[in-house]
Amino acid sequence: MAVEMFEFTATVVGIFISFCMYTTLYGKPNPIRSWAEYSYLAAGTGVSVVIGLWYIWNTAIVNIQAGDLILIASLILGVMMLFRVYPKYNYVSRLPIAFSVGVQLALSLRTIIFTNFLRQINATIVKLWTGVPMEFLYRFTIAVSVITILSFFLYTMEITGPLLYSSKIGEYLMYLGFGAIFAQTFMGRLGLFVGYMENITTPAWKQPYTVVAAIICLIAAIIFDKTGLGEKLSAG
Amino acid sequence: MSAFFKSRSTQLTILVISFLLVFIPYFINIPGLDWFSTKLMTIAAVTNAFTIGIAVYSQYKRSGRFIMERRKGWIYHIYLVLLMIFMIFNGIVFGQHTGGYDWLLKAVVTPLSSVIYGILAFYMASAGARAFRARSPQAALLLIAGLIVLLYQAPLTGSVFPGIEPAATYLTNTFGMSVARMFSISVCIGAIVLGVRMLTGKEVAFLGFGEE
Amino acid sequence: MSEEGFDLFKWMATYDKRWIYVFLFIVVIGPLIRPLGMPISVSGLTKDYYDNINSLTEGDIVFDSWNMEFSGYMELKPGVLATHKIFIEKGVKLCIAFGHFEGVALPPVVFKELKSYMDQYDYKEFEDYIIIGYVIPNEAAVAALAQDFHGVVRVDWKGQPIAGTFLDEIEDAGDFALINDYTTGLATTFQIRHMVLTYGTPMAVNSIGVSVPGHLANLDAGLITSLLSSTRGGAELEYLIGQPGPGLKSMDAFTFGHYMLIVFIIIGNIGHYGWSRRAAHRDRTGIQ
Amino acid sequence: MVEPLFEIPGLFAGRTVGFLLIILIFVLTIYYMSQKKLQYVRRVPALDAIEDAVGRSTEMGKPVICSYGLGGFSYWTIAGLSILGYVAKLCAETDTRLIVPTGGSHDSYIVREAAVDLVRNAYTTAGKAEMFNEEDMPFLSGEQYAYTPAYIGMLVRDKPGTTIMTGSHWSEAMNIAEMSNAVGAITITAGCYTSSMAALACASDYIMLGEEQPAAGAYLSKNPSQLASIRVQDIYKFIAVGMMILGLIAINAGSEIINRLISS
Repeated sequence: MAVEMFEFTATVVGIFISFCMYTTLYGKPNPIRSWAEYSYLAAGTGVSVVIGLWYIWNTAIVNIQAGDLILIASLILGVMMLFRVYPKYNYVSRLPIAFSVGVQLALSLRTIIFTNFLRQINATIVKLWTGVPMEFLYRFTIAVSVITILSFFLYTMEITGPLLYSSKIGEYLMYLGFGAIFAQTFMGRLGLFVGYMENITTPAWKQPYTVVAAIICLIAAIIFDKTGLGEKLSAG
Repeated sequence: MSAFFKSRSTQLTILVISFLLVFIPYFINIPGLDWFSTKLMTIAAVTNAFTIGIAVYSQYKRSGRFIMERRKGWIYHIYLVLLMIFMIFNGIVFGQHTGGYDWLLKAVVTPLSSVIYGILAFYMASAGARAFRARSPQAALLLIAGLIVLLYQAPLTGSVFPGIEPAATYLTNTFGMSVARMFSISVCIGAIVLGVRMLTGKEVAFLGFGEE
Repeated sequence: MSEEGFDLFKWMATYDKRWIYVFLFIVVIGPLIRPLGMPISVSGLTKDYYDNINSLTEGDIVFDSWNMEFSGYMELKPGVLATHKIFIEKGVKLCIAFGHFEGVALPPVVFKELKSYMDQYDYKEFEDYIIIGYVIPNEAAVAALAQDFHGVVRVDWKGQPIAGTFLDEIEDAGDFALINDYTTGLATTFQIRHMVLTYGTPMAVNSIGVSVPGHLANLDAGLITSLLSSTRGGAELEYLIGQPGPGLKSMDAFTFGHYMLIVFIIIGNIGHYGWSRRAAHRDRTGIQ
Repeated sequence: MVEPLFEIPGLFAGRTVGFLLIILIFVLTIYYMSQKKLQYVRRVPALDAIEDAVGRSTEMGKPVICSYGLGGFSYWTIAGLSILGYVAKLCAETDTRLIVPTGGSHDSYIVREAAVDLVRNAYTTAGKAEMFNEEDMPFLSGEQYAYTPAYIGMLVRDKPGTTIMTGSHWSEAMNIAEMSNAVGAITITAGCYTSSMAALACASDYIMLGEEQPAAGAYLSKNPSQLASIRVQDIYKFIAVGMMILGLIAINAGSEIINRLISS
């Protein structure tokens, strides 16, 4: 029963606090929204600290205990990093930052040229005619689009002559692409919203709580707005 | 000693050496260096994880200022600091899979994480409704492509009018994909050039480097 | 034009945007409470993903990366559950890692949904799947893990040593049969760079809608082997494996949400041409 | 993958061309940075849009809000800061109030210091140092979704005539752009990833697409390393287009030479 109570209270509070947050859509400040926002900020930061410590423990301490002594350096550098918050000695943090930036830069530079440049070019260079008209249409369109869109993004020269035509075509094709991408982005955001609504309406016992929470929060948002209390009591 | 830490050339040297130690073994086979560079990566990963401490401290400091100066909403900052301390204390002392920490994770963090991003669906909808207008040739193309793909994405349309799938797939897999590919190519070069600028000491001022 | 007609156009151009919000709530919650069970079609992309996952055999070890916050899970849930059902049924072994700290909240939620399925196939923690926790917070961590798995990970998310389990077979990222990624875009790029590019391990991605265009380019470039897009893809996968779940249930809401936007776009265009364009005060600045 | 075209002993097979291309970027960047003569970058239309919008705010007597993104030090942030410097100059010259929300991520407070200096300099250069008010550059929060509502709160309270969002704005960009539009401000944004560009192209009055922003930043700052960056990017776009065209011709004529070269 204790476990059920735990689940039940967490679920109901979760539903209520969600609709407190949804009152953002009303467009006016109110205290229940501020409460939700600060709760998230506090609890979210709390979780990230605990998990961050967990990561440091398991990746550094556990491995050091197992004999990987070189990792002691990570703890020393990490502690040096913390000096950043202390203005008088914040220069101490510059060494770990330099080290960490150097490593991350190397990791990104050594691979990005393959994944983002060479592989993308290679994938564009394909036999256009494979005997399937639809395939031809796809491959031809991709080749034309990539080349013309790239020519739209040239900045160190005046766009004249054939480049002008190419960049103009590129711009139009890009907007066709944007239309498709906008739709996909909308699908993603809608999927998230629908998924969450599915989560708070399944199983069926959650439905009354969801509907009641929605109504209470909407009424609260209207009251806070009309009475002017929202502006006064919210976090600003 | 402090002069050593403060010296710009020390910082740049460390930046360049750590870069080379990880960059070179990927291209040139030097026995032993690969092992060492893997260790450097783990060290860098752990070092980075400490930045969370900086984040918490800045949050705490900011809230402290609100509370001390009694700025608007200061009471929320007291709540924030107390809840944050409670959460961290519980998570460390009683573990992550039980008690108040677990409850707050389920009741506050997970639902609000969904709501915050889910709200974007509403803004996307209102932006679409407001701005999908055929005001110029470009906007007209955006509108046409957007409508076709939106129609296809509604699952019912695809099953009632199978003809819409090839049209929508064509738009996403050719034009949409090309935009992504172009972007990928240009961002990649931008990132590498930025790397060069950092390694040659042109941009490091942003990292708080330099003599004092 | 009549006086009433003029007013209607004006309303179409200037109505309070919050009506869109109200309608979106209604068209989404309504069908979830009373599902209609409308038909859907299955895209080629999802069929490829299904074939990709289905080609695994018993005992294959998959790096199952949950690169999502809880919000991402809400969008990807149908795909996550359906894909894991295939894994469980096939007896594939999973090494589960999180790419976001909120990931720690996910296993109890996911495995609760899969419980009956796991009992049916006798699928157990430590024998069949191991959760190694939040081990990929940044690019350096991904690269180190890819090169020297046991040098980075020695314990699971509850602190139990992983030595002596099926993970003994893993030395580097090349030993995984597949990387299966559910992503909101966190460590995925890093995994592509350091696991796929460097070790040639195939990678299937279950992506949120926002990142789909980028992943289509990666799919075409052969950097990932298959792609399942958003909730819609998950629902299609549920349909393919014959196990209706949250995805198919939410497809009615999905359909109505899209139609609603289309209706509002049409209303907006009529309003624009019927009223705003003639008033044209907004466009006078010369800025689009 | 196809058979590599060539191998260089000592270098890993399949990574040679990538390695050489990176080295070439190093060489070109250093070369262009060290040139006395500034590289030419064309003026992008975004700058006219910014000028018009700031001008309109001045006429209406409304403030301008200009943010430079919430990332730490990045490709986009540097460009965003250059544009912020320009907007500050325009505002200082026309006595328009400029509000700059700062913060948004754990790294953002480092950038903030640079931004404050930049805006202060712009006011000093225009001879209006007394007009600079650091209170108008508040640090909103170190967290993205605490920054966002605070930004929105600002839009609602201060009712700007223009909102300019540069640098790297992520998913919060839509919230801000929509709200900015709701308060009647001209909204100028910069997209720094594909789906954000598409969404912002709808939500804003003017959008700087992808690299238009760094190009604008380089044009305004006349900073040799930013200009060199745009130059090298253009050269590599030519290389990419050249490889694609040659490759397409070759492969359709039956030769995989370019694919083999890329795979070397």
